[in-house]
Amino acid sequence: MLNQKDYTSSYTPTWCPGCGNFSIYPATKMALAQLGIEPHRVAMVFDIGCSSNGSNFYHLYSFHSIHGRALPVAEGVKLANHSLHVIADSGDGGAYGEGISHFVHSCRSNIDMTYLVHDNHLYSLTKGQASPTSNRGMKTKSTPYGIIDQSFNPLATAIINGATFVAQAFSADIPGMTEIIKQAIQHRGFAFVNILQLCPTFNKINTLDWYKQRVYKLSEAGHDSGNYTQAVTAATQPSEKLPLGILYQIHKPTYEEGIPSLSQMPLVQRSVDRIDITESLKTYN
Amino acid sequence: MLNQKDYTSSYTPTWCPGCGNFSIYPATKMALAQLGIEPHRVAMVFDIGCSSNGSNFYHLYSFHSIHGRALPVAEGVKLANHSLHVIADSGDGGAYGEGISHFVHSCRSNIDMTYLVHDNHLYSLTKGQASPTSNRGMKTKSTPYGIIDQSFNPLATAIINGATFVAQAFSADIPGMTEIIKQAIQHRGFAFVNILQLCPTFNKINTLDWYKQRVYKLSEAGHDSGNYTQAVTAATQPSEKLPLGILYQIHKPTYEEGIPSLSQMPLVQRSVDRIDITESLKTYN
Amino acid sequence: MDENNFNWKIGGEAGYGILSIGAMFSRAMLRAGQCVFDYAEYPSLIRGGHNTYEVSVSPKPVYAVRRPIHVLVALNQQAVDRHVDELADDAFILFNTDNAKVGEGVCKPSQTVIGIPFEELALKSGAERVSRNTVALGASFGILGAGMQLAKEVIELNFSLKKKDAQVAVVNVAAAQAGYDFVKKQLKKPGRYSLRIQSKPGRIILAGNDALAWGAIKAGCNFFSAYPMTPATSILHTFAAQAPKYNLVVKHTEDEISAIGCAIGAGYCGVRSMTATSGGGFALMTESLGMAGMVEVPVVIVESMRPGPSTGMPTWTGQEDLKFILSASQSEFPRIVMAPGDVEQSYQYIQSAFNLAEKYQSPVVVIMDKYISASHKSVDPSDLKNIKIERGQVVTENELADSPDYLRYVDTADGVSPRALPGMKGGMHVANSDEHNERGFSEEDAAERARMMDKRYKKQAAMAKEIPAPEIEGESHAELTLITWGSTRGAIQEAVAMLRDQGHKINFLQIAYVSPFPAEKVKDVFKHAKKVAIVENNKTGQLAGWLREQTGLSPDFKILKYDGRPFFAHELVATIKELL
Amino acid sequence: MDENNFNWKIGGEAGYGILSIGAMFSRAMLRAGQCVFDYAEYPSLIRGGHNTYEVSVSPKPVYAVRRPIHVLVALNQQAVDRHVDELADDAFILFNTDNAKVGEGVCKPSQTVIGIPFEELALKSGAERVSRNTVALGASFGILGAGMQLAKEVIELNFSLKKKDAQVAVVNVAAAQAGYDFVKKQLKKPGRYSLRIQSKPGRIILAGNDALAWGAIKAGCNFFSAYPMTPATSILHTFAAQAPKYNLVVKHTEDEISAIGCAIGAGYCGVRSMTATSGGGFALMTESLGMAGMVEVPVVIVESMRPGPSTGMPTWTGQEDLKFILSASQSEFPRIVMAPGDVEQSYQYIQSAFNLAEKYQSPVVVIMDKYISASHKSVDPSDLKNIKIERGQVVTENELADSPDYLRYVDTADGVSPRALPGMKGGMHVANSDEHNERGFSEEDAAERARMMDKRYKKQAAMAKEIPAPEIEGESHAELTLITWGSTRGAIQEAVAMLRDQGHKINFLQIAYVSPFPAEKVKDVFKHAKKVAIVENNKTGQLAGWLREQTGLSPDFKILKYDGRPFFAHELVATIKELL
Ligand SMILES: Cc1ncc(C[n+]2csc(CCOP(=O)(O)OP(=O)(O)O)c2C)c(N)n1
Ligand SMILES: Cc1ncc(C[n+]2csc(CCOP(=O)(O)OP(=O)(O)O)c2C)c(N)n1
Ligand code: SF4
Ligand code: SF4
Ligand SMILES: [Mg+2]
Ligand SMILES: [Mg+2]
Repeated sequence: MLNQKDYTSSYTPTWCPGCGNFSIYPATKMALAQLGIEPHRVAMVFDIGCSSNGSNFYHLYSFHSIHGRALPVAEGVKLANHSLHVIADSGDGGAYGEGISHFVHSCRSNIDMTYLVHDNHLYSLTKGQASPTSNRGMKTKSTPYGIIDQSFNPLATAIINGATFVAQAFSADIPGMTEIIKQAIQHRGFAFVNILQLCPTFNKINTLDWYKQRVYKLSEAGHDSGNYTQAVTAATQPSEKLPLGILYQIHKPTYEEGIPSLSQMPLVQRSVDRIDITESLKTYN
Repeated sequence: MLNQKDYTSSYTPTWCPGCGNFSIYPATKMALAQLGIEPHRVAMVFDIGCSSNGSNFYHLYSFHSIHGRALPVAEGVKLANHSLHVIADSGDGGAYGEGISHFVHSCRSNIDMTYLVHDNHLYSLTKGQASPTSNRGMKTKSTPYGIIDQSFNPLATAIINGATFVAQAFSADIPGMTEIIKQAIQHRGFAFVNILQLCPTFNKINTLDWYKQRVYKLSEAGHDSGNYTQAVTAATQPSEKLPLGILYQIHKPTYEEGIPSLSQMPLVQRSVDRIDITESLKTYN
Repeated sequence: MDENNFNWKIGGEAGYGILSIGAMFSRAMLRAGQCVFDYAEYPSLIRGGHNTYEVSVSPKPVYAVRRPIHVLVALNQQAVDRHVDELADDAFILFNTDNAKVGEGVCKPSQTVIGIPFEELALKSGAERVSRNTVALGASFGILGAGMQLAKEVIELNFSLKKKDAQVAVVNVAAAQAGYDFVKKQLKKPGRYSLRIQSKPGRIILAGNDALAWGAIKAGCNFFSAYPMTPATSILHTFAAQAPKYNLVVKHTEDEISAIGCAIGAGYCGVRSMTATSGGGFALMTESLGMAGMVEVPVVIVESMRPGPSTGMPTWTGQEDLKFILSASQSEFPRIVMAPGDVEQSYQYIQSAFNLAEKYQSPVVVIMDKYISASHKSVDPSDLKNIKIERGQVVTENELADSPDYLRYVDTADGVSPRALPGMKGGMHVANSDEHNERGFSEEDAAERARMMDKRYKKQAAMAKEIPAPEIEGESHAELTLITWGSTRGAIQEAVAMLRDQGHKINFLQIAYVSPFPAEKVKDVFKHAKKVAIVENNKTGQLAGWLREQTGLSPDFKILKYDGRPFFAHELVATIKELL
Repeated sequence: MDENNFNWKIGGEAGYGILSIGAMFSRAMLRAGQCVFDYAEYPSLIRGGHNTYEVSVSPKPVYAVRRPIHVLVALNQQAVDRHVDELADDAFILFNTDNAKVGEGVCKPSQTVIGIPFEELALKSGAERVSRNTVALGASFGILGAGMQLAKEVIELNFSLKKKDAQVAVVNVAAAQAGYDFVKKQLKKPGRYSLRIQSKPGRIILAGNDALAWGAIKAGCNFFSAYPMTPATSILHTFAAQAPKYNLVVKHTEDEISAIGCAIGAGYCGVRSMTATSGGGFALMTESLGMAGMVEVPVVIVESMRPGPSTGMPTWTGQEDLKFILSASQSEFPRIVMAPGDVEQSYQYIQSAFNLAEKYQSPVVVIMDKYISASHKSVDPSDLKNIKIERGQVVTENELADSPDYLRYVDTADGVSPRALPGMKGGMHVANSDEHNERGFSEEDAAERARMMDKRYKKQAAMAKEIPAPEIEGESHAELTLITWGSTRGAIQEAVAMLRDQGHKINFLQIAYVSPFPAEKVKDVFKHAKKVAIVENNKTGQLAGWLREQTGLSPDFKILKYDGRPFFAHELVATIKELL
């Protein structure tokens, strides 16, 4: 039986006391352990940010990439060796700011991977600037007079652009979060989990209390995650209502399944020796 | 009275015969003329692509920027001189591929400008590769065995992320398109028009006939563009139904209106001389 | 009589099918047993603007496009006006009487001017007006007096590749025949430039991008991610088309950042991966290039240059990105930069790029430009050298089981740390873009930091040892030594030969591996050279700058060109003669 | 007795408030009438890891952080262990008895070790455990024997700036007092390092980023768009905070590509615009940098460096991006690159950056690094030089009315073409990233292309003429001439002074305007120098490379450091003495 320790490196986590990452981290490890996925079968690609400092704390194939680019690297990993379980892991800044293009396009591709976004509504590693999901009006170091923009809607954007698993979790609810992450990992296709994450150090607005007044469980609200319209509706509510659970899940062929070259074996297993191009070259005559 | 010629440069358009750009171009000029906006009051920022070669054909403040980056440049223009009418103009590749991040974030900001996207479902200047809006299964030079990804949904993405004017036009319907562009220019806030554009040279799938079987006018379908749910529904139909007209329009403060420094005059009019920072420096004691 | 030795050119409006008919002519010449080099000019527009295609033909290898033009087909007035100065004194000019004229005194009396109603002939043959280009092909064959068989072959091949209806080929063959017959009738004396069909020696015709793509496939590169950008795009097309046959994964990504990110992800997993772009796209890749350097992931990046700055002249040629590539991305890390000089080198060096990338766990940038990427050259397949595949150091699961304390970034004598690939039991580690220790954990200690910088730079020393030094080519005891890089090689080869015929001894050094720089070899060349000139397709002399930085030496002359056109051999000859 | 002449350092865990208490100490010293230079080290983590803050204090200007440390406050065991080697023989060590100990023999008998229960004292004073840092501040004042008044002042100021409840300040003052009293009681003899409060000469204390931001505001820069990235972020914070007061538009964009795009759009409209980032963000800006070069738009880009490659060591310092910046973006275009060497220069040169950007319609890159960006230095406001604003050539609507055939890119003697700004009647044109003709239309003709390249490069010649040549500073007839750039200036100033005191004549050349390169001046310096050493905070000697490329010259020595730390003067002194 696998357990959390099997995924735990020797590097001591450096998050602040009370940081939501301290809950997402065990939840992710428990999900992997409960699914019986051995650490060396997992490639986890991180962004740059507080959350992504987690790259040091996991014991598995951990790739600490650059800000905003966890998804492209993860895609390359998946396509090169689709027998791996691939998890991309990012903060909201990396996911919806710097890297939003990859987010939208990964949804479209339905590539089989899990995308965990630690959404603390802030750029925390850089000490507290506005993120795309920060609420309108919020005062941050980069917006001391309040954010002008409407906040980005990751859930709805994912649903309407092809993600086949779209969920929201809350860092203060470890069991709920663990269950969602498990389902996301099990899902075949692009599984996106927006994790509402507490940042007690810099985010003094979206606190535990703030969330408690807003979150509700979809499972208790009779939500049908197979229903597109219900999913879009749940995702486009005003921010006084924050659904937790799986908003949307359908089954569609994955990106890898659309590539004939991957039908027999992972790309990395193909021999590079004795590739014969003679006949092809002859067509250039 | 202004007319098309006032916005026409001495450079002969180089689009292919039958190209939809040959319709979007006069429609845009007519819209400007009918609104009585003098050419020097218009800054139009282009991308790189067939459509954006139009930068040479307009007589106004034309900025031929780089691929995917029309919006950032246009935003800078608007914020520097918000007395100008600013139009950003891009192909679907530039708008939804290379530049999609700016698209989503400009919607959020509701900055007052018009965004015209020439959506020919293809990368045409580079001779025919898949674009984010190309239909699934389409065979292009970069996807000779068919596109795997679901196509990107620009209309819904704009609506759910804060654009206050979202419309779709069709290059083969010049009067309809002219009217929509006029309304887009008149709208205060981020006005986005996806223009379904014919590319007879490379796009042999999405032809005039193909579109004729799919387009319908929202105005004739009893659509209420002030209704968010109706708008989202219209935007998320299967691709057999292509709505034309204004999907969504609401009135919200613009980004510039949220900036106190712009309330009195355009930024460019502020004098840079005799700025006195003495008192501020003293606080560093 | 210049049998099988002539330069042909066709010019007309964009939309006239100049590029496709030019390629067909090239191919027909190849099939006639000749050597071929071609070069096309066209603006960054789909229609409008002026297009040309020229093909240099010879029984012996052609290394660059040659001038003057012996046979010009002018499908419109511009083609007459713009190219009349490029003609040989005894050239043939076939012009389009449907839309152009050749005024009096425009051509020399020694030149033969034939007016042809290209469009009328097309229509008469049952083809459409656009088949004027096929008429032109037939007319060209009429001049060359070699029968219509090969023209017919390439026309049929062309339409079958395009999956057109058989009838289309039939009417086009008829159109070509009409052109052929028309010229035959007009031609008073037999053409001075003629084609004699020789037995096919098995040559093929490849553009640099074709050769590079096939070299990569041959080398086992089965992952390719890219975003289209002229002049690199055709690599994407080739890979995409070959995907099922060669079990490739090809991804047209949403942007260049994703393209290189995917390639790095794949390279990290142990797959040979590549991306290709031009300068603007490369700019977007620079941040990730540094990630590959830091994380020590093998990846091959093709940068096919076009004139800039910025969007510049997308469909033209230049060698302006060298310095950018050499120092792209923040901070310092070793990288390999190579620039093939011709089709054969493109095929060969791309293979070595993969070996070097994997052996040194490093990004490798392969520099091309529009001229080498897009120009076709006939090659003998036996000149396409295959390089032994070397995959660098990768641990095995058994080794990992034996020594459980695996250190991904272990500090070794040559700086190379054996890789564990994702999926291997016992090889878990952090592949880290942060500065890290041997284990891969983020590390900020001063001594460890300096040690890891040193470890990475040890690889540079090792690379420098492995990379072959450039060799002097051409005459020994030369009056002048040219130093160059990339596609300029061809024009220099041609020029050196022309100057040899004129009694001048010139030799040259093509620096194919630009980084690490072969400083010792170059110093040695300077020591022995009478005079040195650097030849580059840019304004500021970028190789000259890099060379000076690396050696302190300056050439006696810089021969620079930055008008978007490649060097032509005859220009080089003229310039060099002024320097002698 | 070293009155008012000491180096103080505090160390502890991230989360202990080291950075905030260090800044308060700096400020208190400033208010005591002293000169100050400070320097903080902290990892790229919000918690965990080790943080330090050191402040060098003197009645005379301090140009860089000084060693050895005279007063060390060690809030945990690591702070003892790591910094004990940095201490003066007669140093004071205040360590935290709540979690650390100073073992026997760890300190020298000549050093004074005082154990303090920082946390206990905080709690006892009614504050929370986190106020251990305020206790430390009080304790430090106890050592310095200068009363508690200034400590109290800065504590109150700190909490009022943070808009904290008044009561918070009260308990913290009490905590500081407890620390003060505790030390006073322990101290057997009066401290060797003492502070005498002097009348305030009106000095202020600024980090390089502060000075740069205020210089920019003063110069009329009212548009700032950026994406946060250490160590450039505080410029964004300053601009954002000052927006309403100075009528600035400040946009935190979705990424760096948008940041520079916005700045270019604003610059095009005639607004003075700026963006700021570090190497990784700059990499993303490179494509747009070339656009600014081609379209000829003024824009100022601040690149504050940190050690790489890639993410590297985000909160540390280095000078590793010079070569990247010099040749960033495809192709070739003139650019101005400058690197201020201290706080005063940051304030001054940023102003000249705006003048140059507008006069030459060109991107200007201002290079900073973490050391200069984040270290605070006390300055005399009168040393903050204001530069006359020059806005470059802009046409007027009247002029446009008079000469209706406006040519945006008219080819002039110095390459500068007067701008028409959007909104001006009659000035419509294409601002074109394609190669273009004088009118701005896309152009691919060979001669026009070469002409426009030449036109742009004429601007480089003009820039080179305008840019001030660097000057030798320090002793004449020196035994050794140091050449450097950027923040290394400060350590060199200190080292030169120390060496002078030891009887050595050293001088130095700080190359502040790195591009266009002052080749003639540098050649001249080499000619007159006995020996030349280049001092740089990187591994490969980037300035040395650039200098050699530009002049062919190589220094006798390269003094390089690439461990993420700045040069310390005492290190430099030791290294230089080995070379003499
Ligand atoms: C290209 C680039 N730009 C900026 C940065 C600086 N940076 C590091 S983390 C970060 C944002 C962190 O926010 P988020 O992604 O939400 O992660 P969090 O720290 O909140 O977990 C930024 C802007 C960077 N590393 N690279
Ligand atoms: C950074 C960068 N990448 C790639 C290109 C090459 N490129 C030019 S236009 C274009 C796409 C054109 O497609 P679209 O935007 O849809 O415009 P269209 O030609 O269809 O009107 C591309 C990929 C470029 N100019 N810059
Ligand atoms: S700053 Fe916020 S997100 Fe970062 S570690 Fe601390 S609590 Fe967590
Ligand atoms: S290729 Fe297509 S989009 Fe481009 S000009 Fe021709 S028809 Fe228009
Ligand atoms: Mg965050
Ligand atoms: Mg398109």
